[in-house]
Amino acid sequence: MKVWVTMAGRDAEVTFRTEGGQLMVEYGGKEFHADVVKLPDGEVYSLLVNGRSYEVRVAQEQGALGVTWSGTAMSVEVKHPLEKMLQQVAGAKRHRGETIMAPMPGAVVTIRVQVGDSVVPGQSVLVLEAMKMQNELAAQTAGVVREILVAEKAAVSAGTPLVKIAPHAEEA
Amino acid sequence: MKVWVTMAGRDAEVTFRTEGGQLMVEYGGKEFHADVVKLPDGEVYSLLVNGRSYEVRVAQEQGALGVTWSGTAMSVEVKHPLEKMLQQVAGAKRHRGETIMAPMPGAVVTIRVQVGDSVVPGQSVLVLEAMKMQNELAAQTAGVVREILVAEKAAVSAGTPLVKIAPHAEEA
Amino acid sequence: MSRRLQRVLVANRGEIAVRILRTLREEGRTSIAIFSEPDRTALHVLMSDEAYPVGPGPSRESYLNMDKVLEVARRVKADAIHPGYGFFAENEAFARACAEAGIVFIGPTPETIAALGDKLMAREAAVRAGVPIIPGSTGPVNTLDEVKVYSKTIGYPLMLKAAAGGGGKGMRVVRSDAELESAWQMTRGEAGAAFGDDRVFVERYIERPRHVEAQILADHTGRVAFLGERECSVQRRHQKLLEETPSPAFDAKTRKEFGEAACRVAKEVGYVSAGTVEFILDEQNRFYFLEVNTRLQVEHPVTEMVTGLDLVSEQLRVAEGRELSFGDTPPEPRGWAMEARIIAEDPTRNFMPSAGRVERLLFAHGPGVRNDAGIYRGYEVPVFYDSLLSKLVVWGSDRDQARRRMLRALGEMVLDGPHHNVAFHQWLCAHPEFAAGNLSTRFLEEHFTPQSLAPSEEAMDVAVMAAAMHAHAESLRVAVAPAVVGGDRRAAWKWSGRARSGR
Amino acid sequence: MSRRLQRVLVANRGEIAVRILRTLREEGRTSIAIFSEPDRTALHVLMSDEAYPVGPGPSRESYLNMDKVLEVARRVKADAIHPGYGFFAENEAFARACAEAGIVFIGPTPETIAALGDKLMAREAAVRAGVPIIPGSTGPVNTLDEVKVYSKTIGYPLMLKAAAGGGGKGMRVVRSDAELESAWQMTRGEAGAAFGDDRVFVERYIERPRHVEAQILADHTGRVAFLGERECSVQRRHQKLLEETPSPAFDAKTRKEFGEAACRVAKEVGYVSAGTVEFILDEQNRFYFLEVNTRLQVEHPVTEMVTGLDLVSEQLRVAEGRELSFGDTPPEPRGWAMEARIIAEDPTRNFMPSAGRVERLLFAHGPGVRNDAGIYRGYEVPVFYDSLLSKLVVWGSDRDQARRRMLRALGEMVLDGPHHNVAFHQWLCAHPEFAAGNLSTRFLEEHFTPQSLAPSEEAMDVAVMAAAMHAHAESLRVAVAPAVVGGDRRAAWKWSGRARSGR
Repeated sequence: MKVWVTMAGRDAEVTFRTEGGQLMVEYGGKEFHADVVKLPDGEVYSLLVNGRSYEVRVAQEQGALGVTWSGTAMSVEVKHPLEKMLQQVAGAKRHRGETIMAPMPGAVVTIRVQVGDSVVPGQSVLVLEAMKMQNELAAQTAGVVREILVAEKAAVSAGTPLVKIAPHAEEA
Repeated sequence: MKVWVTMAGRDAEVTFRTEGGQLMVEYGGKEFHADVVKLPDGEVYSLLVNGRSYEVRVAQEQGALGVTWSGTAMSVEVKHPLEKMLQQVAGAKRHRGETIMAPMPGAVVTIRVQVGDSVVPGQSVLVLEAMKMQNELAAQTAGVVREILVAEKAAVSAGTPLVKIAPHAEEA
Repeated sequence: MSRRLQRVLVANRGEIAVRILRTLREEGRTSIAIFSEPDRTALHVLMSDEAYPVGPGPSRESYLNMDKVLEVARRVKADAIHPGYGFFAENEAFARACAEAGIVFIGPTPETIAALGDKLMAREAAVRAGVPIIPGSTGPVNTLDEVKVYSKTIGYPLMLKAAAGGGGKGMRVVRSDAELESAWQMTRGEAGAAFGDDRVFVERYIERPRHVEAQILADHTGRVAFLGERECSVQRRHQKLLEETPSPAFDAKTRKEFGEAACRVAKEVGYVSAGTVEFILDEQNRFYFLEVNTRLQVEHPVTEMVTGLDLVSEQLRVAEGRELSFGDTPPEPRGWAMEARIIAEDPTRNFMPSAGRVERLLFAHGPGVRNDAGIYRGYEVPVFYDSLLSKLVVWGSDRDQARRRMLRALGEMVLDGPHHNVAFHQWLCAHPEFAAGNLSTRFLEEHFTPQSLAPSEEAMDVAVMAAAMHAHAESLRVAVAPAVVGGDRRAAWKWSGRARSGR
Repeated sequence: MSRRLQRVLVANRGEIAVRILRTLREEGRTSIAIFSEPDRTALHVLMSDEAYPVGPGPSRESYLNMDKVLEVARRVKADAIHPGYGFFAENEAFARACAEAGIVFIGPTPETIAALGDKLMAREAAVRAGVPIIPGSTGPVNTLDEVKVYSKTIGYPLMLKAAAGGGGKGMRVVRSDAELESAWQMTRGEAGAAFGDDRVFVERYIERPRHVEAQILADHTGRVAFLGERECSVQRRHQKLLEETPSPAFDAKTRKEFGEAACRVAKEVGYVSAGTVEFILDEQNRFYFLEVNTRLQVEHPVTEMVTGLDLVSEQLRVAEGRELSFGDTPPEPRGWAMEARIIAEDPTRNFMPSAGRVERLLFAHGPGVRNDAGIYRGYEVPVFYDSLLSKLVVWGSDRDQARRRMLRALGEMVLDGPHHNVAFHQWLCAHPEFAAGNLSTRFLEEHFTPQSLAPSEEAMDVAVMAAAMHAHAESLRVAVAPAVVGGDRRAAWKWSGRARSGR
């Protein structure tokens, strides 16, 4: 069985097969003997990969798997054969803009953009005060501010949509 | 609302009512102001009883509630009004003998009784070897050995019935 | 003055409230917690002997509601109040109100709190005590000529500071005579425009200062003990992140002078109870008085680790009018201790604070490890308060053992749910400059970028494999139980018996 | 002999394997675990760098399968094996096989293990070293007249011991001349009948012995350090339950003589690595040599708490041919430490061992607390191995602070699932005789009954209220959602929103 994995912009193919009751994994041109057991404590696995011991948490997140190992959180997309095919058919039509949401409850202090403004990735669009700190919320993608959904001084809860950004293409 | 509670052979009546949005509990001739919240971590409650703070675990066990506080495990029976009435109707017909079960997986070393033997509470009926220790399993009630369900040297898993004891009355 | 303080109310929350409750419990004193509405299930409530509500979530309406807190303290007949840090810990009015209510405030006198709360008065006390302060003008400078005179005595680099500025604003570094005039004009002009106040001070500029502080403990006999220094240079925007004792910058001679200076300041103001005298160190490890914190510090455990003292217990003794437990000779510090503040924030996203439910929590254990936590598994981190979740404290026989033990302990700690800075501390403790003890308050600025926390090759390999196996297991599950596919995928996301046969 | 031991295999499981892994991690050594089938998800596997299977559950087929363990060690290129305690820790043949395989065995030489494993040889070594042993016949006594001679020199009470007896069998206490003859005849007769061997020894009988042991550490230079004593008198059927250091029975003079005696025994046999010389104390606190344990003890952490040493690290140094970290002057012990063994057993039911899943687990934290655990939440305690789950270790500046801290920490510990002895330790630490330091190996016999753990009035009140409220909440739930009544009641057993409005 094969799955396709995307992480930090890199694609990889992972192949599984069983050999004498053991799981063999092929990945990155190397082959590993792997033993995997789910622990009785949450979405956590114990992996023994060629004997090396890893305790890894795998949690379903929006559109990807959130993997945590040794304090480092990573995001991994896994595609099954069918999904992979569908994606190839669909082509590059992926950049759909973004909606910036409040990561936690707080109060909107400053809105740094106006509708129609162009933004670049990493540009701050809004300041949210939460947990006694002022937090800059930044765009992840390039685009144009299409809608501002809150006013300054508004109290918002976690997940409240704040600013919608459309890709440049749509605007043109 | 009233419930009847039995613990360590003592019966008690506990009455609940709300007063100004607060829960009042009457018990043992005293009245308490009680605040109770279930914690987000298992079957555990935080009780504030007249301000005193208790963290208590309440788990459903066979025929009773197992309550643990500060390392002490207790067994409490709670009856609702209807159950209480039914019990009063049913009268004293309660002693139904017992089945001694293996508390953990192990091997039967010695069976100390034979069918027909009289036993008294606390009397050892069987030796089970488990976790490198020989453990005497004792009868909880007085009665007569009715059935022996295992043989010596048998390996048993937790919960395996080992010896059945009938009350004396049944035998007479 | 020497009555037993049997019932002690802790006017705080989180890890410090839990910390104080522990000592109360050990000493057979009744511990009384207070809590805001969202804190009903907070750890300090669960661990107290008694707990009483004081109002809604926002601090102003609960933990900082003086009337309410005092009303509860009186009603439940508290003998004393321990304020922890923050909230009422350095509030003169609260300390005074306690005294008026006949309740012992565990800390210095209201007069001491007031005197040291005023930075100018504190600075004057240090000068009277013969303790060095950062060289500079003692008041605003009015003319360029005056500035020039100071530039001769102070030397370059120096700093022009707007009197009304603060937090990094209204400051300008000057590195030579040539820059002085224009810098003077610009700072004055900007100060006038920004703050409506164009008064400007002159001070020596320290390029890479270290933050080192002295733990002191004083009783009513006039005895002031110095319990060693703590180095807290690793900071971000004045928030300390990792503290240690002793300071790698000190030798025995500096330590002795430093301790004596701290004690002189404390004696000058008649200090009583536990306190911290903060200093900054310049590049030559000369120390200059900064201020006095009239309370227990967040980082007090490192001092406890090397001295074996319980500082809360000492505070209680002093509050009862008793002498310090060790008389005139404080225990000689042994070994090295470090504390990492485990904070709900995301270091890869500009340290943005985080909140949410603690889904899984495993603390580090074993030799030389202490945890001071305010959280438990399942606990929902509220958004109203500061984001310090826990303190991981380690002890080692020397700095390198402590540092390696900290790395080991950080690796053991599992905290799923809110974002946190465990990986940041791992980076920090593994950094060669940190390992070498080359610290300054600019450490993060000079060495840290979000890229510092990019996953290693090994981490990425592990993540890819784990994710692939998880998905592989799911596909086996789908093969076994195709009926579930249409349902709620997430709820059904369980490891199947079939998948395990892959072992 | 001084090569770096980079890859170290830990031939053990449970808390001691975890303990050793921690030091390996701190020192940058690769930690290699082994595991039996049911231990695939045990904590030591999860926390190791590498882990390899060695066979099925029963120890004989896995952890005690010498060929298998050595085969794995060779295959994964381990430089050394740390045996922990139990299993191969005092196995001469294993130590020898390691040497033959070119793998360093972390412990004393096979010759030392063999010499000290033979009780008679160990006793002779003690005698040669001028260390007192319990007065008695050095061999079997053949006639009543001989016994009478001994009775004069030893005095009463004395004990007649069948040479082939053990574990309390074949022993008889004699308190006067009048009892002597019949006791002699009966013991011989019984010994002959029970063991087919009627040889009998004579020994002084100690009514209320204390068990005190010396921690020693020796390197290849012939240096032997004494790291203080541990008192382990609180036992049940020779299983230690709570240990402490120092011993409340010792003054400085006794301690010095004791330490010197222990070191003389160690030097007599050319001891190397960490070891424990066990003694018993009579009612006058005179000590008598018992035996030497040639390994790390379960209770070694109390010594670490007061000395600041890492004994595993010292073992590794010695195994690498290096000298002890502290040279000729071991650190002066500071304060007092106690260890409570948290065991899966039910003290109210004759300490019957228990197993099962750990449903909820909260460790004690805060000042002066160390946990050495082999379990985690969700972990299924297997039935194959011993029932030690965790060790709760505390430090205090004196015995009373340590004891009160232990009580506080026991109160914090939550362990739902298997039966355990936390409540027993609470009883013990609160007992006035324990608090007074009046210990002997008969402490439990004299003071403990299952009734000792009967719930207090407060506990019963709390239980009644909690159970009633739980039921009350359920009845409200039923009122709110009657449709659920017919379903699986237990699964639906949840706190309803309505019930919360009772607040």
